[in-house]
Amino acid sequence: MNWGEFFAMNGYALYVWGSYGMALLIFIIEIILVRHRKKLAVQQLRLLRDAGKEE
Amino acid sequence: MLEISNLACSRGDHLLFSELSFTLAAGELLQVEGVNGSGKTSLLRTLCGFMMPAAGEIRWRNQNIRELDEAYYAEMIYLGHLNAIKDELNAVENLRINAGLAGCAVEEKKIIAALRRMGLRGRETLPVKVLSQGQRRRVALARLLFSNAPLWILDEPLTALDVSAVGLMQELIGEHLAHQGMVIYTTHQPLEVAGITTRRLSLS
Amino acid sequence: MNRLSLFGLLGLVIRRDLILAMRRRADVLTTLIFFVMVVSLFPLGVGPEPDMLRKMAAGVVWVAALLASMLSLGRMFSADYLDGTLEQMMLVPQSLSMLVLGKIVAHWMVSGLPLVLMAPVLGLQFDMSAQALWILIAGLLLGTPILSMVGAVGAALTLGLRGGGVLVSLLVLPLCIPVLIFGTGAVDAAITGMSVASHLLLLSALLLLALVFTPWVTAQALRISME
Amino acid sequence: MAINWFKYAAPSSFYGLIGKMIPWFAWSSGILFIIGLYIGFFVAPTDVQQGEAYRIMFIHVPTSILSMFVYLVMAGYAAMGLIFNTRLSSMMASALAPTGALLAFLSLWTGALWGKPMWGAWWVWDARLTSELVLLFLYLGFIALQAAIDDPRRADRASALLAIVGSVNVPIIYFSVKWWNTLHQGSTVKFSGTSMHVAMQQAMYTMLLACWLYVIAVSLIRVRSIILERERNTQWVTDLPEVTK
Repeated sequence: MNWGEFFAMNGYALYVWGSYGMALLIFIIEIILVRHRKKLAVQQLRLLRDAGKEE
Repeated sequence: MLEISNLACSRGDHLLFSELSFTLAAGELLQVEGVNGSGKTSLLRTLCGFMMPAAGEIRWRNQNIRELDEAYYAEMIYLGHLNAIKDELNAVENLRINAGLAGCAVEEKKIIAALRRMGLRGRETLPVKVLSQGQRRRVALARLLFSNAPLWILDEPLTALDVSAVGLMQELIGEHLAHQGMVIYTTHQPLEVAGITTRRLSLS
Repeated sequence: MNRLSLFGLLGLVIRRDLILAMRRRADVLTTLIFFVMVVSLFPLGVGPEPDMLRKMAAGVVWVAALLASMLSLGRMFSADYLDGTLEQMMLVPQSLSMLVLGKIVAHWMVSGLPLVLMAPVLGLQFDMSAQALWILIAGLLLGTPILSMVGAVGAALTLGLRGGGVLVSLLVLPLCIPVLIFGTGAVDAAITGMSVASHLLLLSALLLLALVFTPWVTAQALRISME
Repeated sequence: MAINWFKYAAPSSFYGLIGKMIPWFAWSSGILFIIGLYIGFFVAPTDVQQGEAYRIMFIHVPTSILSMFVYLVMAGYAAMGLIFNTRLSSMMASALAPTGALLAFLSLWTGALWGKPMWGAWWVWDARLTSELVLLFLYLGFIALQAAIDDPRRADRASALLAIVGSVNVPIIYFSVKWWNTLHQGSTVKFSGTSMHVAMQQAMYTMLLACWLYVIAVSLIRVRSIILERERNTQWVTDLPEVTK
């Protein structure tokens, strides 16, 4: 089997790769977002702790 | 009798007060004190069952008010910051509806007598819209006159009232206590009832 | 003093809300005018061919009724919330669910019933047949109370929130889809000569279901929102 | 039984426990995705009727199934939080909502891309597609209501009530849409009724499992952030190693 043929998906490339591409994109964006949110939460906690120390 | 044990209250994730315990027996007057934001209104709202306590319980006649629910509401009357009167209605209509919601039908004669006692003679059938702030408060307070609930919970009852109305309130509270009623209230103005020692509860 | 019965409470609340609505007649009229306008705009958008208009009449009237009822939902609890009456309502010694039912009934009489009464006139604009008109009215009579009931849940949940008006539509409109489907389905069935009964029976079943559950759910939602 | 299950219901112990579990879910999900895609693209044969386009199924079906399943789980957690007043279950519900909405969106997107070559249109008012759209609206309503309420406790309780009302409505909506659809279209385009090839089934179930594990991993990471945000005034949060270092 050759790769060009594989990616062409027998003429359905747009539909098949459009589906999987969007799924991949959404999964990656979601992973980045949840990790970013976690980082922000920890950062805010550190800020609160540092503000508490100076009091 | 109202019993509060180990009550804690929070607003958002901020703890207002905790470990609060007191009892209120028939014929007693309790004033809740505290600086702004110390949770006076929240305490009263918790006593009304609007807010769930973060801990502890409130008992009325030895039963938790959560279980009593509607039976408890029949025995208490609450007056909040807001007057709960409708601008579009006149004083008589307002009071008739308020009494109806509190569970009893009251004759028109009694309502008019109550309004007159509150110093609103001649304004019984004016739309509330045209009354002043103090007069509206008087309409709201008139509800106390024909309620037969033993427990009064009053949040800042004296706001916008003039000297004569404050005197009238003291008289009303005195009568209520003499009939084995109980009153719990918050205020920023002094409120003295002849022959009764006011108990004080301060939230800090 | 005599204690009020449950139905006494229901009557009192309905009467109260109707009096209040009558003293603020402009609000009621605005909803009705909105409904008439939306329906009248459709022919201007899609063209005046009678065949097409006849076909889409039921759908247009129903969608407009749905939008108009969303418009009036904000009023159901917010005025009482702002002036403190709602606090007193939470303290009724009978049943909060019954009181809520009273408010729903009053809301329907003020904002749903006028739409039902107006529908025949609008149906004529779309050249509907008499039989289809009757079915449309029957469907609206059964369906608009459901809109008020489901709407009450949304209105109670969004009480006092910023942008509550738009939010309530977002929450309530998806839940109203079955009503829309059966209401318009009945008229379609009448036009194509099929049995109408099943659609109307299903609408009645939905009405019954909503009548049993939504007052209680709304009461719970109010308790959550008042905290 | 001596195991104290409630120990893990406290946010502090749950936080540590899921911290250890997340990598396992994440890695097994990744591996299963690779296996599933391999079977789906290299082992499973070309479909006789649909050609290569049917391979969209391996992502479309898992996201569709999970979007509905996640809604039910979310409503279940929310109801638990409402009834038993357990903070953690409400946090789980709000952690699942965004993932559920994204799954519903993916299901619609892949459905449209599958529909175009098969039905000749990006969108048809098919009962399943329409219900999926309504489901997306329900998710968005849940998220919007939660975002509009500032007090987290009220937000939890209000959105829980909405989720319960929504989940009661989902079957009613589904059947009404289905009924409406059969009335209006007479005969809908249906997928070939032939039984699926074994490899196709294997690919689909592997992808379903992979997506499921992905959902668990992502929502657990999200619930950890939510715990930190909500419990920021407690001592155990301030003592966490990632905060103190």
